[in-house]
Amino acid sequence: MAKQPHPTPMLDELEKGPWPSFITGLKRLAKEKDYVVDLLGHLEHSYETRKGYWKGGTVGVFGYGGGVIPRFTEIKDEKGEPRFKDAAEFHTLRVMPPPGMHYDTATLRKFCDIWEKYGSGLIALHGQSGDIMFQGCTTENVQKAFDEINEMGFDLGGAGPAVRTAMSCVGAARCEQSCYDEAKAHHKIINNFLDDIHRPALPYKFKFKFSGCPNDCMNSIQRADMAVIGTWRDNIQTDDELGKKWFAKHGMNELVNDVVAMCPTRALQIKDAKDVRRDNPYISAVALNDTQCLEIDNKDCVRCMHCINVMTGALAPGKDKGATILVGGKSHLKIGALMGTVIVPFMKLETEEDFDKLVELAQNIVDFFAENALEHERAGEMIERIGLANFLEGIGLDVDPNMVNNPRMNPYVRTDGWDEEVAKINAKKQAAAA
Amino acid sequence: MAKQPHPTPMLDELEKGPWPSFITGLKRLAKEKDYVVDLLGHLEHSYETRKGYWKGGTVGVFGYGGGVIPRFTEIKDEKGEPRFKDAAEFHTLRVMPPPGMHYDTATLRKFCDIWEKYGSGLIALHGQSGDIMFQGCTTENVQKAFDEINEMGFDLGGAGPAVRTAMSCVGAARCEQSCYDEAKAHHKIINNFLDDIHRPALPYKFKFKFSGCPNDCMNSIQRADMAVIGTWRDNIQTDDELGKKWFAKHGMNELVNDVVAMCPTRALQIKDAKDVRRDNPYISAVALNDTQCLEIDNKDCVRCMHCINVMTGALAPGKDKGATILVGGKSHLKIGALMGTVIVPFMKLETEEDFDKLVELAQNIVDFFAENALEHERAGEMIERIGLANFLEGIGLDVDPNMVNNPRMNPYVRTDGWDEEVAKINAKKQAAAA
Amino acid sequence: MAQPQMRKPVEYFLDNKKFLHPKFAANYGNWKYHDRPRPGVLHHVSKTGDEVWTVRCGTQRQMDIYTIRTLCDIADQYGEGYIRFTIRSNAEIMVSEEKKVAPLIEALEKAGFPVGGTGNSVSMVAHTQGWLHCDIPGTDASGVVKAMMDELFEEFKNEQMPNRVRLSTSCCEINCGGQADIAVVIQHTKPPKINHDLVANVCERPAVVARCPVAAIRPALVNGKPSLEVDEKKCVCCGACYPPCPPMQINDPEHSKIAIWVGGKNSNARSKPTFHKLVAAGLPNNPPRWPEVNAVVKKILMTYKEDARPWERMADWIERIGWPRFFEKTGLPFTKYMIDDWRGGRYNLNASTHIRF
Amino acid sequence: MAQPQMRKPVEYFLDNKKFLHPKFAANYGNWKYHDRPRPGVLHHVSKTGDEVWTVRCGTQRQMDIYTIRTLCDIADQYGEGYIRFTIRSNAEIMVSEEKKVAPLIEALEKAGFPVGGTGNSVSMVAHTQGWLHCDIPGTDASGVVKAMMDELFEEFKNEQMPNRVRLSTSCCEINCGGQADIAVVIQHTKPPKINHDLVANVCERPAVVARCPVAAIRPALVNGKPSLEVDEKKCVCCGACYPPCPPMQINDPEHSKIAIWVGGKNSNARSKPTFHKLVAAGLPNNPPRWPEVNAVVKKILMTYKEDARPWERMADWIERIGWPRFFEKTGLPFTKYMIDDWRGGRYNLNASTHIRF
Ligand code: SRM
Ligand code: SRM
Ligand code: SRM
Ligand code: SRM
Ligand code: SF4
Ligand code: SF4
Ligand code: SF4
Ligand code: SF4
Ligand code: SF4
Ligand code: SF4
Ligand code: SF4
Ligand code: SF4
Repeated sequence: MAKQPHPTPMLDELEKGPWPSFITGLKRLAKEKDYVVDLLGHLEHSYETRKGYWKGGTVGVFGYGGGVIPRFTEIKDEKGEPRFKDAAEFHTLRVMPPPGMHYDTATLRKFCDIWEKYGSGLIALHGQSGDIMFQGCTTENVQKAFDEINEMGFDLGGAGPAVRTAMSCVGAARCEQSCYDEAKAHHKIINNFLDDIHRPALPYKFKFKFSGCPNDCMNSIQRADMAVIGTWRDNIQTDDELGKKWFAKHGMNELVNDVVAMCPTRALQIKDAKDVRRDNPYISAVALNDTQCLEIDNKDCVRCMHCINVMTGALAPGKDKGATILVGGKSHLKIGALMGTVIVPFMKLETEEDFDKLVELAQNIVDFFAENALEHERAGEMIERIGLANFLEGIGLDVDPNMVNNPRMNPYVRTDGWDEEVAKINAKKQAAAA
Repeated sequence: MAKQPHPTPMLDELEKGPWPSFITGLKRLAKEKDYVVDLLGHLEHSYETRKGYWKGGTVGVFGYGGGVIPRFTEIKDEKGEPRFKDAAEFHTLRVMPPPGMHYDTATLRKFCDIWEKYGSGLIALHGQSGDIMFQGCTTENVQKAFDEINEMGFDLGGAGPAVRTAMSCVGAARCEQSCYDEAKAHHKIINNFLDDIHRPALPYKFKFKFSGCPNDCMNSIQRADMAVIGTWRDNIQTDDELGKKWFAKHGMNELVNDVVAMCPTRALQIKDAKDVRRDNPYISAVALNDTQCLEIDNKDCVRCMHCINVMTGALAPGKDKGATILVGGKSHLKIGALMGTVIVPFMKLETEEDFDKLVELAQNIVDFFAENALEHERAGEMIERIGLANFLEGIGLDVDPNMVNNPRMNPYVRTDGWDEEVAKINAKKQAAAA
Repeated sequence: MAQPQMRKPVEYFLDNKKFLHPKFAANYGNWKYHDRPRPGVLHHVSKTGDEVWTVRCGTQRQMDIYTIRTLCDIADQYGEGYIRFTIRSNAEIMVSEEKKVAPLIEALEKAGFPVGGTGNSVSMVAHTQGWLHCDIPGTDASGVVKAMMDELFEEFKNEQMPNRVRLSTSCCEINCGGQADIAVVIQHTKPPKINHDLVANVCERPAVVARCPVAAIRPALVNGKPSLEVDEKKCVCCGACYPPCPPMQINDPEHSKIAIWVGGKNSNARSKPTFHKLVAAGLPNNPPRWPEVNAVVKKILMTYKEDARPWERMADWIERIGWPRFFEKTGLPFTKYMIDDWRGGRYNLNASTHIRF
Repeated sequence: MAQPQMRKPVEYFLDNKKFLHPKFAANYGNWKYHDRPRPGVLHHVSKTGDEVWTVRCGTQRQMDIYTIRTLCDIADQYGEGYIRFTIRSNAEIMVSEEKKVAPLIEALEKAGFPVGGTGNSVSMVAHTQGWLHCDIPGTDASGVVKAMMDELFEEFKNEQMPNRVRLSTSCCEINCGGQADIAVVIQHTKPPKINHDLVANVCERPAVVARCPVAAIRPALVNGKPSLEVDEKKCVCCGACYPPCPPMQINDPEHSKIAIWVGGKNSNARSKPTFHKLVAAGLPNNPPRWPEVNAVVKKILMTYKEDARPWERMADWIERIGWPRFFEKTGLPFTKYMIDDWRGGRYNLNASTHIRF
């Protein structure tokens, strides 16, 4: 039994209503832990005064430079003593989850046991970067907790100017849209960067995210310095049986309004079966009934996923799968939020060598970032500063019109290397053709 | 008879081919004028050396500070004497044409006579800003030529940091798409700014252009500091007879592919006559035959003109006509080319008072520009620097969501005036409703 | 800190193989299609004919160990011992027989875990640390979210929206919560108040000066001590100076307001990804239940629900009807603050006569 | 200059009423529709039933008075005494009876004025001063255009393009010729060579420094005299410093090259207006007939002619097929110079996975 709870009239309001209440959870913990009794008092004080009262500091585990977010209370009495002294320290351990955030119950129970012993008992599943956040730990217990978690096979994630914890979608494990093995890419890349994760020494943070298809369930385009998003190069696959099933259920109006009319590039047309351009290698078609088909001009398709999403199974990504790589996504400090932009339109991700190439590319990018970014400058900001063409040159990638919405609209560029450039491009083309 | 021509082997090449040749024209002139003999020599020298050889200077007419573009040769011999001495001066008079560039032949003939007497005999109809360019005049003759042109009722246009010559489309004079009297607006505005045209004292040039509809045949959006582009607020007008005629000639495929599918906002649908939503006040429809109609949802229509262009007469701009005002179009110095952006989504242009309001708005804008722009800064650059909201406030216009593609995507704005702003907006709404 | 007897960490990022539900492992990369037999349930079919049902339920993200253990108990008793979490902190429990679905749902709901969040529902709000843990928060994201999800409970449990709805909530302008169909974010409205006594000791002044996006900060001597000065005319109250220099206090119980943003979209489906846009600001930061914020969020959601066509995300819908009509239909005022004047702001102005009247 | 005896100008901008063809005046603002009986002829019908035929013909823009008088003769003899000019320097002669059209056309063509330029043809190229008159030209726009129109003659006289085609040509990067479906513009490739002897006398140095878009110019003492210095690493060779400071010689017979831009569009039809984009550079400035430039322009035009759908302007067509295919089909190389790195350049990058393979 823990000590007497502080009155928390405001927080109590958050126990009302049907959605699971984190306050109710904290109160459950407070029954056993003075730590959480004071945490609730601390939080109630924030609610009353509408301000936060934690400050940072330096806390870590042996051998690592990051992975722990230290928090010390700023609610002090006249003598400068913490008013909620049992919650005077409230550090968080960021622990990397398995790719796709899969668990067996044994593992989760073990986490609970460790955190019951050393921490507040509060675990966030997960933080916005994907970490398991073990929240609320004293300086003293941080190392102990970590040691036990690490013994389980788990490791700390990133914090500060480091490579950060990555995220990958459920993907191949359960999703028919998956275009590459997200977990494998995630696993290989993170293992390659463990040193950069644990010993922050980059100009600023660097995040990887892995989505199996352009639906981008990991929001990687906007939140990852390097996003790996699955896609395909050949024709959309079709299944006539599922096509007919879909059509029987949904009918022509839904097909026209929800599918055909919503394709961003008008790649879809409804055709009589006999009119489908079977001789054109870029055409695929799925049967709707015995006489009608939905025809796809795959040269016009931009792999947006929409038609596949609506008619899952009847339509599916092609067979020649891989990923598009985008670089530079981030939040808005200090030039405005950035989306990642395409630096590799397509890369195969099948063989072990393919994945090694992905790791190599990532390493090149992080190396270039480490050398060229200013302090507290994200990869996207660096690229904005130096220009995408220079970045590509720096990491040894060829330019490609798929990297742009459109070519430049202003003449502010010095083109005296034009002939040389063109000669290089032609030489490469010839070499490729030979 | 003029003096012996210089050899012009390169220019001679431009006499070949079917398109009218300006070289042939110059040679015709050279038969009579030493001036043009030397001009041809001068130009041939440019062709040979691939360089221009004119420099500016100061030449003008009595009472005005601009309107003449002075040119002095830089092709000199060892003694510093002009090598083509009869063409040592080659000034241009910029003369404003009537709105819409209409002429009777008597006027054109009179121009020719004057220019035969005082100038080279070369007249450009017209310059890119719309001026009649009387090209090639000695310093001595500039005033004389101007006096005679001015006696005809014509006046010099702008040059330098001044209000410039404006342009208006053929519009109401011949075009069924015209949504306001372009010539009248053009006429009134220019007469209001004659002083600013003739005595350059602005931070930089300021151009007006007038297009009768969103087809913008004057390219005003991109080339005018203030563009007045016709539009309408109510429903697209329809004419069943012409609709049926169009359909009979073009058929369903063309209707679907060239009209319906090309509407940018999917405002068009083909409907059975009985299914047209006649009770909806924002719907208009044109008959295609006795049973089918093309239905327009005018709430979705963005007045792009496309369907009206294709089915001219069958479809036409609405009756509640007026203009959209955009500010800031210009070429790319020094921040990259700018399109004008909407500052008045709609303004009625019917009564004399309506036109006076347009002039007043223009005056406000030019005044604000004169006071706030930096030297050699165009209106568009000034707005980019100070922000559109501040510009609108400066000239006393209300903000409107039609002015943006979308609201801001970044939080870099200080919003402490929020409540006041909202109160103002609500007060105005109430006042308008009352 | 480093003591010789301390344990050396095992640096290794683990694989997920042993945590995969056996059906996931067996059909890895071999799925054919899925459907949703009811809200909260996904039914995936593999190319071999294998099937798996996933039941999704909401959680409070920041869970106490009792809650987690309850989830584990349910997963063991009614499921098959595996749990995964989604990017939105929903828990997913998988079963390989259809008949296990209903009892599993019942057990979850009885234990207080609402089943839903799939397909065209409103899923759990992605959110951030708030007063519970962050060093710079203006509000308590978890509290805002709890209050909001209470109101949107039925929308989580049902699939009645035109398309999926992604919400986020962030406790400062940094926006760790991310882009969303509707995002609730703190927006400070006054420049930081500087505690000059502390600057000299706590702040690396050149670093702070460099952080300001509008170069509003300059080093200054205040009362003879090295401190900082803010050009309040320039300052956009973003709070970027606060993390590197805590004496630059940006948080204010009164002036740290809440803003609402709409139309963020990360997926590439149909339209390209796009950022969310400002549609309301100046909302009071009103704990414990933030009713003003909830009212605006609900108004927007319900307008979308009524007006959008199937499969239109918030951004697609507004793109179709136009911003003027968005403001008309939601009754929100369009203010000058929404006109972008940041770098590249001109790309957000209407450089055309495309206008809906 | 102002001498007392000089004539005071009459400052007045004249109306167009008296210059209007009588049918224009009578039906002002009252037109109903038009059609094109053949290329080069517009037939407008007013709401009263009045009709007018307009015959359009090409000119060389910079016309000698004999050419203008010939036009007037034709307008008087075969037309009705009125001529108007289009924004593209085409002449238009109006008649109020259909039977006058054919003789008028015959007379024009006989006199060397090609009839055409209407509807989905290639109209006359909007162009600029060039060596004939400007003080800063890199080429002779009129010469380039003459050579180009010779090659496109049949495209002017016929209406065989998917939609109207607007070309422009500009003799320096300032681009007085404007945005166009295809624009031919000088692109300098070396920084200005400074004639230091002249700077002190001719240039207002602070003004020149201020003009440079990349702040590459700084004041400097050269040989003890005040002059200027260019940071050649920064300089983008735009030539903006040349007009205010002629000693900063940017024009070079060898290094002032020609670039080709496509997809500019001013009209609001279908898509919003958009700027033209760089698709080829480094073309030699090769008078008197610029064959290399013409080859590229024709290649683009013919690809468009073959591939675009009816009513697609150049920009609409490329938007549909995508830039990768534009480069593929035209055989033009996509180079790093086309990747925008100017302010706001990121808006031109592909921030999505929308890719055509
Ligand atoms: C804990 C977490 C929010 C949460 O409750 O989930 C969080 C919390 C903080 N973020 Fe974050 N960010 C968290 C995910 C994100 C994300 C989302 C993501 O990673 O996908 C973003 C947007 C993507 C991005 O990286 O840009 C994000 C963008 C930021 C930024 C803005 C960076 C920028 O370039 O604009 C900062 C500020 C900074 O780095 O200086 C920041 C800074 C912070 C700091 C360190 C505040 C600070 O500077 O003192 C916060 C520490 C809070 C704490 O007490 O734990 N956080 N932050 C998330 C990390 C949990 C985890 O490890 O799983
Ligand atoms: C003559 C003309 C080209 C032609 O052959 O038709 C022309 C010629 C010159 N233009 Fe232009 N511009 C001409 C129409 C334009 C247009 C088109 C328009 O007005 O619609 C533009 C684009 C729209 C705009 O205003 O931005 C244009 C954008 C410029 C610029 C770039 C301005 C900018 O802000 O980016 C300059 C440079 C400057 O002003 O410093 C310029 C400067 C010049 C100067 C004065 C060069 C200079 O700085 O010394 C040229 C004088 C040439 C001469 O010898 O006559 N000219 N100039 C056009 C004017 C004829 C007329 O009065 O009818
Ligand atoms: C489980 C999860 C991935 C994970 O590894 O955690 C997931 C799983 C699926 N997503 Fe997702 N998405 C998940 C987060 C996302 C996100 C990110 C987010 O929520 O922040 C996005 C991007 C949202 C955005 O644009 O900002 C996302 C955009 C999509 C889309 C595209 C939607 C659209 O039209 O824009 C689809 C396609 C669809 O809806 O059919 C999709 C489809 C799917 C499918 C149907 C894929 C499949 O065939 O299995 C999965 C079941 C979805 C369902 O809820 O009905 N998923 N999906 C995530 C569940 C989050 C949750 O608990 O609510
Ligand atoms: C005469 C002229 C106006 C003037 O006052 O001088 C004019 C006249 C007409 N234009 Fe235009 N346009 C004229 C320059 C323009 C320009 C500007 C330019 O050429 O630089 C544009 C903008 C081009 C751009 O986007 O950059 C222009 C964009 C249009 C459009 C929209 C085309 C599109 O689909 O994008 C239409 C609609 C159409 O084609 O039916 C149009 C339609 C018309 C119509 C059909 C209007 C009518 O009903 O009478 C006129 C006959 C056109 C024809 O040639 O068949 N006019 N028109 C100009 C003739 C120029 C020439 O000699 O070739
Ligand atoms: S990103 Fe694609 S592959 Fe991954 S879970 Fe989402 S829909 Fe499936
Ligand atoms: S995936 Fe391709 S065909 Fe399907 S809707 Fe998207 S762009 Fe169109
Ligand atoms: S801008 Fe419109 S009104 Fe003017 S001529 Fe062109 S089509 Fe006619
Ligand atoms: S004018 Fe209106 S209805 Fe017609 S195509 Fe344009 S947007 Fe569609
Ligand atoms: S949004 Fe701001 S206050 Fe909230 S967790 Fe992120 S950094 Fe902290
Ligand atoms: S709040 Fe933002 S804008 Fe203001 S001083 Fe701090 S960093 Fe600069
Ligand atoms: S484009 Fe350049 S060189 Fe040509 S007229 Fe205009 S300013 Fe002179
Ligand atoms: S050419 Fe352009 S970039 Fe180079 S110095 Fe001159 S103004 Fe600056």
